[in-house]
Amino acid sequence: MSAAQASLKTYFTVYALLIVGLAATVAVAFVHLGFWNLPAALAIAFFKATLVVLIFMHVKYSPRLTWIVVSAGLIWFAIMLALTIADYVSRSWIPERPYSVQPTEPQGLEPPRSFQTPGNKAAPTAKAQ
Amino acid sequence: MNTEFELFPEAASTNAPLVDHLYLFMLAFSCVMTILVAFLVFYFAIKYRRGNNRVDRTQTPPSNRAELIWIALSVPFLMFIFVWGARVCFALVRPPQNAMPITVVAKQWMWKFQHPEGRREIDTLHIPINQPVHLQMISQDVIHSFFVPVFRVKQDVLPGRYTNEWFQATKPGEYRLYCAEYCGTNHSRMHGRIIVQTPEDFADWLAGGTGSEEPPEVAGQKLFEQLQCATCHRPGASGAQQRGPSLEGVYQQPVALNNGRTITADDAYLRESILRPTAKVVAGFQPIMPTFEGQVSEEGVLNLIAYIKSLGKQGEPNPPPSKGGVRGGIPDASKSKEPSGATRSSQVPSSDLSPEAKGGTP
Amino acid sequence: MSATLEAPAIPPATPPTRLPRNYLNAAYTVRSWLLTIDHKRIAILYLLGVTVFFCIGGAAAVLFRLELMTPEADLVESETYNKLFTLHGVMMIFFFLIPAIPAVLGNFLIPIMIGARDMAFPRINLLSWYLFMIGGAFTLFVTVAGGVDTGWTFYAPYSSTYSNTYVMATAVGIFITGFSSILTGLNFIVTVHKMRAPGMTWFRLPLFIWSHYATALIMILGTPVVAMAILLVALERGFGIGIFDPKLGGDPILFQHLFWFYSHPAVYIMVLPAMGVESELIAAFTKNRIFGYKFVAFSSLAIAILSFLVWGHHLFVSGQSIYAGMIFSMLSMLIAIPSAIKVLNWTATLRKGSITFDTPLLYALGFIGLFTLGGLTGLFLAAMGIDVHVHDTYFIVAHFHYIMVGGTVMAYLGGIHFWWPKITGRMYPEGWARLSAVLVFVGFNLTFFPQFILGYNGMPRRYHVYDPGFQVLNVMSSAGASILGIAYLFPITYLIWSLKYGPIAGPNPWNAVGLEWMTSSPPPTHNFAHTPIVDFEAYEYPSSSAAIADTHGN
Amino acid sequence: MSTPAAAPPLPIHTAIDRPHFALQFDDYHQQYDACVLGMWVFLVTEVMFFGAIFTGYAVYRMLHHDAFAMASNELDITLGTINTFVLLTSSLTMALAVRAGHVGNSKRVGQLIVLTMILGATFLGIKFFEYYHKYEDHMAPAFGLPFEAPKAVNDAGLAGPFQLFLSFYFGMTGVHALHMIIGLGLLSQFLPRSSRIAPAPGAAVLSALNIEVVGLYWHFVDLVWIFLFPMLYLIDRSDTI
Repeated sequence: MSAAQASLKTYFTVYALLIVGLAATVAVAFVHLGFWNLPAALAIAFFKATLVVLIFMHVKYSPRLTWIVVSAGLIWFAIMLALTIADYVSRSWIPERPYSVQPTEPQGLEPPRSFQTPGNKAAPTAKAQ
Repeated sequence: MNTEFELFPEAASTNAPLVDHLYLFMLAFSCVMTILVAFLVFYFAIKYRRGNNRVDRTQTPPSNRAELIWIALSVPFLMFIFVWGARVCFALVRPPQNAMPITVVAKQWMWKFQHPEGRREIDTLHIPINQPVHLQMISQDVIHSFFVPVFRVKQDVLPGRYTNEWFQATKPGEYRLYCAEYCGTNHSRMHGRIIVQTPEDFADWLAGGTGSEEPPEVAGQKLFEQLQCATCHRPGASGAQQRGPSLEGVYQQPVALNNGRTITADDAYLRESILRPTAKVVAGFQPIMPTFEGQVSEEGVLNLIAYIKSLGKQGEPNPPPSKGGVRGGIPDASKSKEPSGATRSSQVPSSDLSPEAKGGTP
Repeated sequence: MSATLEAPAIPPATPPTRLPRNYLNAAYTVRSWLLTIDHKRIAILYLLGVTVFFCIGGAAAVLFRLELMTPEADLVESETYNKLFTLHGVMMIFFFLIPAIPAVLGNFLIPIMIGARDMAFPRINLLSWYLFMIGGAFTLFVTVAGGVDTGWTFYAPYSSTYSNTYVMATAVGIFITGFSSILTGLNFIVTVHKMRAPGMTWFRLPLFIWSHYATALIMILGTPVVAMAILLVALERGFGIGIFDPKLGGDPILFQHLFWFYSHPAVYIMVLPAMGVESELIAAFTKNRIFGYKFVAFSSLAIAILSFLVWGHHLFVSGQSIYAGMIFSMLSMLIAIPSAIKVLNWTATLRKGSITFDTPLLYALGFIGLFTLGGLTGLFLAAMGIDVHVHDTYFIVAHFHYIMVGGTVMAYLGGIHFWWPKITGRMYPEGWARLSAVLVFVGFNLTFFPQFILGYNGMPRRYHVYDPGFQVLNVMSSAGASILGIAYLFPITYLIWSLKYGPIAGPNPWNAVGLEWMTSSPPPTHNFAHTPIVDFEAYEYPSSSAAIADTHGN
Repeated sequence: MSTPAAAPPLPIHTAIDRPHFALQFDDYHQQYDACVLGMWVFLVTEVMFFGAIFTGYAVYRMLHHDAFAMASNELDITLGTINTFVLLTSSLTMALAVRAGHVGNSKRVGQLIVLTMILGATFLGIKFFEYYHKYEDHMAPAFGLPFEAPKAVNDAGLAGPFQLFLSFYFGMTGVHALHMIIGLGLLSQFLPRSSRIAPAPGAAVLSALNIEVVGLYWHFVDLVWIFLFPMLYLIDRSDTI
């Protein structure tokens, strides 16, 4: 129960900060930061979001349980995002040859012919028996 | 074709024993645990049944020693299984250097194979014994999955992206190939046969082909000329009028891009640069290459890539094809002129052009 | 269990002195049932719905088990076979396993067990039932109209572009039922936090409540993601907005990520409530304090949290990168520990108890054995090396049936028998019940153990036509399925029979400890005459508590 | 019943001797706490609901960065900024309405709720104007409408990912607009009714609770837009100056 009410002044200062945040995020978009455009936009959005959550939604004055619920939502979204992106990022890493698990060369039978990719013009000729 | 009842599947590839050892170890561990739990349950149930009051039921104060010991024991054991399983999976994923590349195109309810010598097959695959085989697979419609139980290998075949799989057969014979990922009405009829032969039989079979199928790089070269790719990618040309990067020996080499990143040019990059050219433009070139999406079929793209691979620098063969994956988007060479439909020569094998291209305006 | 629909399940006019004034005979009008906000009546409504859907799913299973007796396709065509296993999957998972224990036993017992008069939001509870039935109606319409053949997983390119069956209607049905699950979860969380009787601290809560609280967490955090994934497939299919379409540069594996982000925690939505019932049954019939109460309680929470980190083990061979696969494989190994602790503690609870072998305990002991087997085979699948070979084969089918049928359904039947006197005020026939318990156990093992062998031999899943070499094991499995099918009919018949002829059970027929046994059975509309003050520990059984009272220090 | 700890004092002005509360609760505080917790748990499900489509968007933005940048520049940034401004203002008026509800000044609550609804309606108006604008330019990738990406995109062969971006644009802003419409529906219960109907006993107390709960929902919808706006509209505008 949000017993303590934020004063009117706080509401209007938060509103002003939100408008400043809006102006900032639009301005930053026009500056070419290359890779850093996304983190900047996210940082401003998070700043505005924490303002709305803490003051407008009274989480600042709410019991500890509300804090846990809010952070649980954030953490679970982060889990989904992080582990999904982890797959897409690491798809192009090619695993190195595991040193110990060599395919056993079968003894007795004829060694595998060294098969070059079609790069060299000579088509791989079967060994003349 | 397994027609008779078996309790344990045949193992016919070099990787099969690795998987089987891990499986038998886990089987043994599970039997021990199940017997332990079952014995405890029956023992306590009978000993402490209500009727039996000759047994002492004084409670000992609760201590969580048992659980802590249990956790302390199970964490290292579980990590041991994880590492063993990961090592086996590494072996299953990384093809050896000298693998024979075979391209697989999966279509709703059939498998189409193409050997490096050009021989094409449907639903059956002939491979020599003791020869590592590297399959480069793509699907034309839904997700399928190339599953050969006796080789203990399985890999989904995706539309729009190459996936790789390799195995090395150790026993001649005829083995079952299944589609493991549900793909529609005849999913259960999309099976095939892997015929493992001795090198001599394989060579005879290879020679016995109708001979009309030329190797993919020759078909690729024809398609390359017919689509006038050479106007921009003129071999050996350089200087001002060079509108597209030269393709000699580009395969598996690092390529610098105009957005500052460098990437190795593998199959996925080459395929994407043919179908979506300006996704990743090479540094110093303009994104003016038109897309060939819809004009070239999957086989056509595979042949073009085979041709580009064959353009290795004189003398020094290209390194082997490696496992491609979804690239972060690299543009390729650009091309000035739109190929006009009229100049299409007729000798290109019809399967290389996608149906739309043949059937009229794409 | 499922009385005829028009007359609500109200016992006939036995002498009023026998059955006290309770929530069942408080009102008889249809309106009092269809617009009820009493959590106990909503539980009965859920019981009817869940049983109807179980029978439909079970019928589909029997049909395709008959088909699989022979390698060739001779009973049904391929399309029909694909529609049958999809119907079995969708019905059993979304309309039986997920709602069964939480919505029937959970709805009925959670307010009574914590000493509250009702759920925190009774009207939302009724809305949850209506959403469940509307979703079910959609799926029944699809079944009648022509069926859907994408499998319960709806993988992207096939479900969004290539399948020409009723995918859209099924997607809407599951989307609506998803919200029924979300609202139930929401109700449980708020009720457990805010509605406990004075003196009912968190560590005096029965373990039934702990496991349903953990299940509610998963319902809240997971279900919206599958609702969005299925909405995206519906958008792509219905309105042509290409999202998973490879031609546009979309990636079908993204659907698998979003789908399995929910669907793996969903298997813990199905099994965690069963673990809660299991703890209650073991405690009640061994008259013994649960061994390591805090460990069992916190392992429910650990399972709920860890279940969101492991979904990638469904994608080991789907083109997911091997490094992401390694992360998921390691985390999948860790999630085995809380389940192992629970099994260890249940077995340890048997020690020094005084055990009576009533039907609920037969189901409970069956649960321990089959859940152990199911859990251990899960370790096979977490190891990447083996999963490459056994993915999408009958090994996987056997694994999840051992957990779902061997675990959840056994615990559900055990729970229904254990709380039947509390729900209806009447006892079930003990003899028939024990026979059906043994039959279920035998039929189950005969059905699903051969499938482990089939799986490692390489018989793929969802195969209508298979190689002759697999026929022997398939015939064994089909034989087991027929025993299991009959064994499930026993409880439905004798429980309905007990409504009329069952002996009147007093408030505490099992003399078990717990707030639900301190009120009359069936309980009055507001559960307790006056709200109870809780001053006893979770499972303080007299025979063991005397010796322990001093050492426990309270 | 929450453990009988010292219950925080009621807001002074709304202390009515017998506050009207639902039967299953024991007192007003328990109902208040339960309803606020219930709404917060519901908002977590909404976070995961929007989170799923944000994850999809993030993955595709990583895979097709250039195409998404080109497509994002097709969106009208001025209308987007005005829309964000409108929504932030509606968030302020909603917060003031909740505060007025607690103070018990129901006339002021009615005015502020009307203001919030007007701002919400303006937001939807601007949004549908943007949709219509896209429909006119043949850039609405739905219902089989004719879809032609601009010449530069087509030449570059990026028409696929371009359409993918617009699919996400319509998908995400469409679901957000739907939540706005539901929000407007919830707000309509606080519109000042004609004075003839006497308010039920304790109605003022209950309406304070309802406003708080609807306020939480409205602020959440605003939160989603705070993230949606930069993600969709402002990918990389540096080359358009």
